[in-house]
Amino acid sequence: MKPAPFEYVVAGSWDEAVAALDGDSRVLAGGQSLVPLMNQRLVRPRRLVDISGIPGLIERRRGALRIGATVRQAALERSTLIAGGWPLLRQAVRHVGHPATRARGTIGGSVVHADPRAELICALIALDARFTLSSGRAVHGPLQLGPGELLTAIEVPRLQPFAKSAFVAYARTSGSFADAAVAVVLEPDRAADAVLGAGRAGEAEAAVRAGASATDAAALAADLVDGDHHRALVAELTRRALVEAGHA
Amino acid sequence: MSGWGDTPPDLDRPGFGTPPASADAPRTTTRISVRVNGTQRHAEVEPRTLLSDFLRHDLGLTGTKVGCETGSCGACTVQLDGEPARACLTFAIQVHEADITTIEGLPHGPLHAAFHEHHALQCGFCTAGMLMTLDAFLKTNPEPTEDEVKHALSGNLCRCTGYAPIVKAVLER
Amino acid sequence: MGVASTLGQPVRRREDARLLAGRGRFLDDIELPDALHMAFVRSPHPHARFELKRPGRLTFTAASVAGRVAPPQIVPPPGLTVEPIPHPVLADGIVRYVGQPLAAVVAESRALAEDLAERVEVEYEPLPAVDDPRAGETMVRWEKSEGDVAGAFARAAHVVRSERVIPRLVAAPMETRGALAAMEGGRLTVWTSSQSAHRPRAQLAQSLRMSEDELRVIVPDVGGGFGSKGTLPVETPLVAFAARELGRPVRWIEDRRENFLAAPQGRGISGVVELAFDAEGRILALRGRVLADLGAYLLPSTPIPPHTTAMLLAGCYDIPAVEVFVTGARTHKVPTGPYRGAGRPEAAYLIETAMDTAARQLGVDPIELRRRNFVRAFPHRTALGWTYDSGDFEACLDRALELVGEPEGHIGVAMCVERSAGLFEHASVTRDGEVRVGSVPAGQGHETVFAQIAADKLGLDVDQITVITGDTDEVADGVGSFASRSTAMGGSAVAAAADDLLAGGPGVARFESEQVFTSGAYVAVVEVDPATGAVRVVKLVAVDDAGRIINPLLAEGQVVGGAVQGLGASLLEAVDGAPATLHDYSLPTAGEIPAFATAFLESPSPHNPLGAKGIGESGTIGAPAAIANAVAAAVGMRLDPPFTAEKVWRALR
Amino acid sequence: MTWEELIAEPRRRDEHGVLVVLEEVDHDTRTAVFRRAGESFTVRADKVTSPSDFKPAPEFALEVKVLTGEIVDEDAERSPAGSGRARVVAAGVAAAGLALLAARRRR
Repeated sequence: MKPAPFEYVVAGSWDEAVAALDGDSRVLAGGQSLVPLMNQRLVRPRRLVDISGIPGLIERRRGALRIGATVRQAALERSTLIAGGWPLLRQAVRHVGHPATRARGTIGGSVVHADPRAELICALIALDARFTLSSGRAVHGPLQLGPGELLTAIEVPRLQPFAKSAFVAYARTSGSFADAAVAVVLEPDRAADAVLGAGRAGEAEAAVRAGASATDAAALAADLVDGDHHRALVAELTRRALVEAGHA
Repeated sequence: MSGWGDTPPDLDRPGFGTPPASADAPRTTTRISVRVNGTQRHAEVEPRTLLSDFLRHDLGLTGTKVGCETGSCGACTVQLDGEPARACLTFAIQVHEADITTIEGLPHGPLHAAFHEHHALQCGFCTAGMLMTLDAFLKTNPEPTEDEVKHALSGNLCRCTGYAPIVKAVLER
Repeated sequence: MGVASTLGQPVRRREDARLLAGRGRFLDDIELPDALHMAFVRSPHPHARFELKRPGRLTFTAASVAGRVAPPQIVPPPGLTVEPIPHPVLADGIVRYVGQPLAAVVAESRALAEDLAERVEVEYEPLPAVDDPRAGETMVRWEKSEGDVAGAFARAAHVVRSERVIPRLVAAPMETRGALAAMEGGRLTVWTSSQSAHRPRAQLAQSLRMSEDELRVIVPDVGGGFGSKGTLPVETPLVAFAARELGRPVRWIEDRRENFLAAPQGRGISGVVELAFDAEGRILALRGRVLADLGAYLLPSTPIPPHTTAMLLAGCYDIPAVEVFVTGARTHKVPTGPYRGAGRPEAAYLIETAMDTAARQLGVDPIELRRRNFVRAFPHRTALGWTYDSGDFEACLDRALELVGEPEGHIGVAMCVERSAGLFEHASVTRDGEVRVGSVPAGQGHETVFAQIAADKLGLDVDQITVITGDTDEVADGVGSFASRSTAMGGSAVAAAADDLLAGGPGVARFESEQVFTSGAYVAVVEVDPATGAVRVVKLVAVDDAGRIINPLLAEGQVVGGAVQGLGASLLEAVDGAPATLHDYSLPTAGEIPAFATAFLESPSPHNPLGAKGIGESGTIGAPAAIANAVAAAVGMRLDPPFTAEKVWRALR
Repeated sequence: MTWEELIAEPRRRDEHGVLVVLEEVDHDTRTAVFRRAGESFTVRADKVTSPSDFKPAPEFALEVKVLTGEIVDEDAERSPAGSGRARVVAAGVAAAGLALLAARRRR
């Protein structure tokens, strides 16, 4: 199918983008989730505001990471900065679609599209990421955009020395949406365990800090999801992620 | 709600019976200029014209194939400013001033020869997308392992070959 | 003369150069200036009464084409009882599956045609829908009985019963279907993405009440068919009709959504096999029941796969007495039709899983049980009535076991028997190497194989041969490419035409032959992750006996490609509801493929001069049954495909 | 060109019309990564290179340019799969030739 007609506006800056948005418009970033929906006419905005030309950078300053919303997923994947300092993001982004969709798809698009199967959100949550919005607001945790608000950047704090992380996913076929995934970050005095679509597993994190085995902690993470097979997947993936991150 | 904040629609819903919006946007065209396979091309496009349709029907470059229009099959993969991209998930209007390479502009090389040698194509419908994906992949990863090749190829569906000859062609090119 | 024969050699394909350069010419690559685009209004309901409120301009409806475009005739295999329920061109007041076309519109572009289609107002009154074929009315019936089945079961030392289900699948060729039609010099030319040119011409002539002379059908490059392009799309006669009515070319390119919803689907059967064994583990008799979910209407090819399933239920085993019933039921789903294997994978799955179940019940090694029951003398007329022309089943099995070595993981073995060829094919050959054949390629490599055969006969180099297919104005007659028939039938027709030329004739041949029977042994090695239930096929061994192999490189390509389609059917695929995108229906990717080991044994067929048999479907026949047996061995219980992680995990609980 | 000038222009098309995108800036080590025609180029603040010097034009019809900076082939360093590949370090005229060869090899 072909999309319904729409009006197209290029935004050169975040201010322009905010100004161009009205009640019946959509933001076009990488388009890898939006355009399939438009091609099926499941989404039919009257106006499309293209922000993909607004520069987005991967930056490190005083140890902290800042990723512009329009940074392509492929840029995350190949970034030496990220591979060195936040390898979890690199592991996670390799599960997002395929090389050609990662070359266009943006990290901001993934976060704001908010598909419960979005691997990047899972990894960002484990990394305690903070979302910077066009309104100047910064959000920690689940992102809810207000009217006329846009996600402009994501800030990820520096990891402690000797931090280890792992991202483990199960999908039916290579590159398809994951049925389950788990992101784990272990630092000397912090443990983070995020479950795809379900957020942080606080009890599992506490158990890890208290010295529980990977298997026991994993069982607690599984409590975040419904369905016995889904629970089994989350438990097993959490256990593997913990082991991969060095927790026995 | 405007912007990116909307809840994604139910992906399981069949794509029909969608009631048209009360009033669709007016249909306008815009002039774009784009370099395709080294040649500067100019055209009038509607915003909704997909890059895949633009290449195939406006420019007559039919080597790029369309298999799904949801970005799932990879048949329409081209290189946009040197990076692999799904032509069915890009609007032609977005590539104004860009540099595009399609299968017609990909010089014949060892990869083509290996595809021929190893019988890595049958109907040939997915082949352009395969080659465009692999060319981009091999630029930065010229000596991949078998698993890396499979991972790089997993976004390009083929129903004929069973992939094994394609993987072999890449490894033994 | 003096040019060495290339028969049996891995000649590289002559098709590749243009396809690798992006110079293939597929249906939608053909530009006709001034062409209108057709789009269809399709039912969102499985069953509903409907009323078209405001059809609008340039809209075709059942009423507007009544008496002018006829539905395709159903020509069932002999002996089948078939209810006259053809697929209407456009639904008239009632729709019976999701995706059924009920109106068509034309416009200057596809996007505009879709805009118009959306504006056609339809009022639906949903009706109860039959989803389960057990509740559907019977559209097709067939039965066969031979030998003393009741007596055999009465005196059997062991009776084994196996009840299995294969879900519906989609063929999903990378290129969807479609048609382009234009009036040219008073005649109607129709380009179609098809496995045949002459059959669509005959069907279009019947549908449009034209003589075949007034029609030209051209098949350009075809991006995969797998059986699904062996049936003329119900939309095609309407495209042709519109072009004739409007005096402008009309194009309909099926999109992926339409291909999922409205192209004929495959499989969709359940079956019961009962085997009576004597004390030594020899099969005395087989009872079979096959229930096929045929969907809402009968396409010309719809009754064929269940019949083939039933006829091949004895597999490669010598079974003296059989009793088989086939029921084809009507449901509110898109019609089924042949999909790669077309009844053969279903038969292999039913008999080969029953054999493993029997081995378990009898306490015999499954490989040993197979050896005790192999057909060993050829020709062999089965109790069901088909005659296996040649083969060596045990040699295939031995070779497969040799190739699998000492596997890590659980193994499953399956034998397969595949009917191929039959009917006739037409060819002509000229002195300067111009070959015309009725077989129409969809990626198999006809241009190369037919050139090899003609070059061998004429003493020419393969490169001196030109192969022309897929054009009813260029090729006098023909059947097409399905049932793995191109080499055995098309190739033999080429050989016969060349012989005719060499004997001083005009170089024309119509080659007829009985069916031939390919066979093979498949072994799958699988790993099951007990924590998640995920199944991985580690290795697939395929040993096929397809008679004489003309080009082993292309033959292996068919086997491996078919086996990966079979792998998808085993692990991933099932039509559940109405999938509309490749996100809703998983096809295998490069990431899921196993290691392959393939080999060929050659028991030449006595039915054609090449000794050739079909190889196009064996991978889809053997691999799923072998994978099913390997998964059963790993899980310790019998499951039906697809073997998803969740299903396997539950079985392990 | 100064470091500040270098990172001030994140998206530009060079004289061949090829898009050059600044992807990454490490303010801590004063290192920037650019992407051009499917390849990445790293520039360090102590030896700033103009993005127009990154690479031959796609057709390889380039005149050899004197590089004032250092181009490090990042993939060779970070990818385990790339371990078999030479680390291409180009400096000066001779090295530009090497980079050209490396680019050809990758085609």
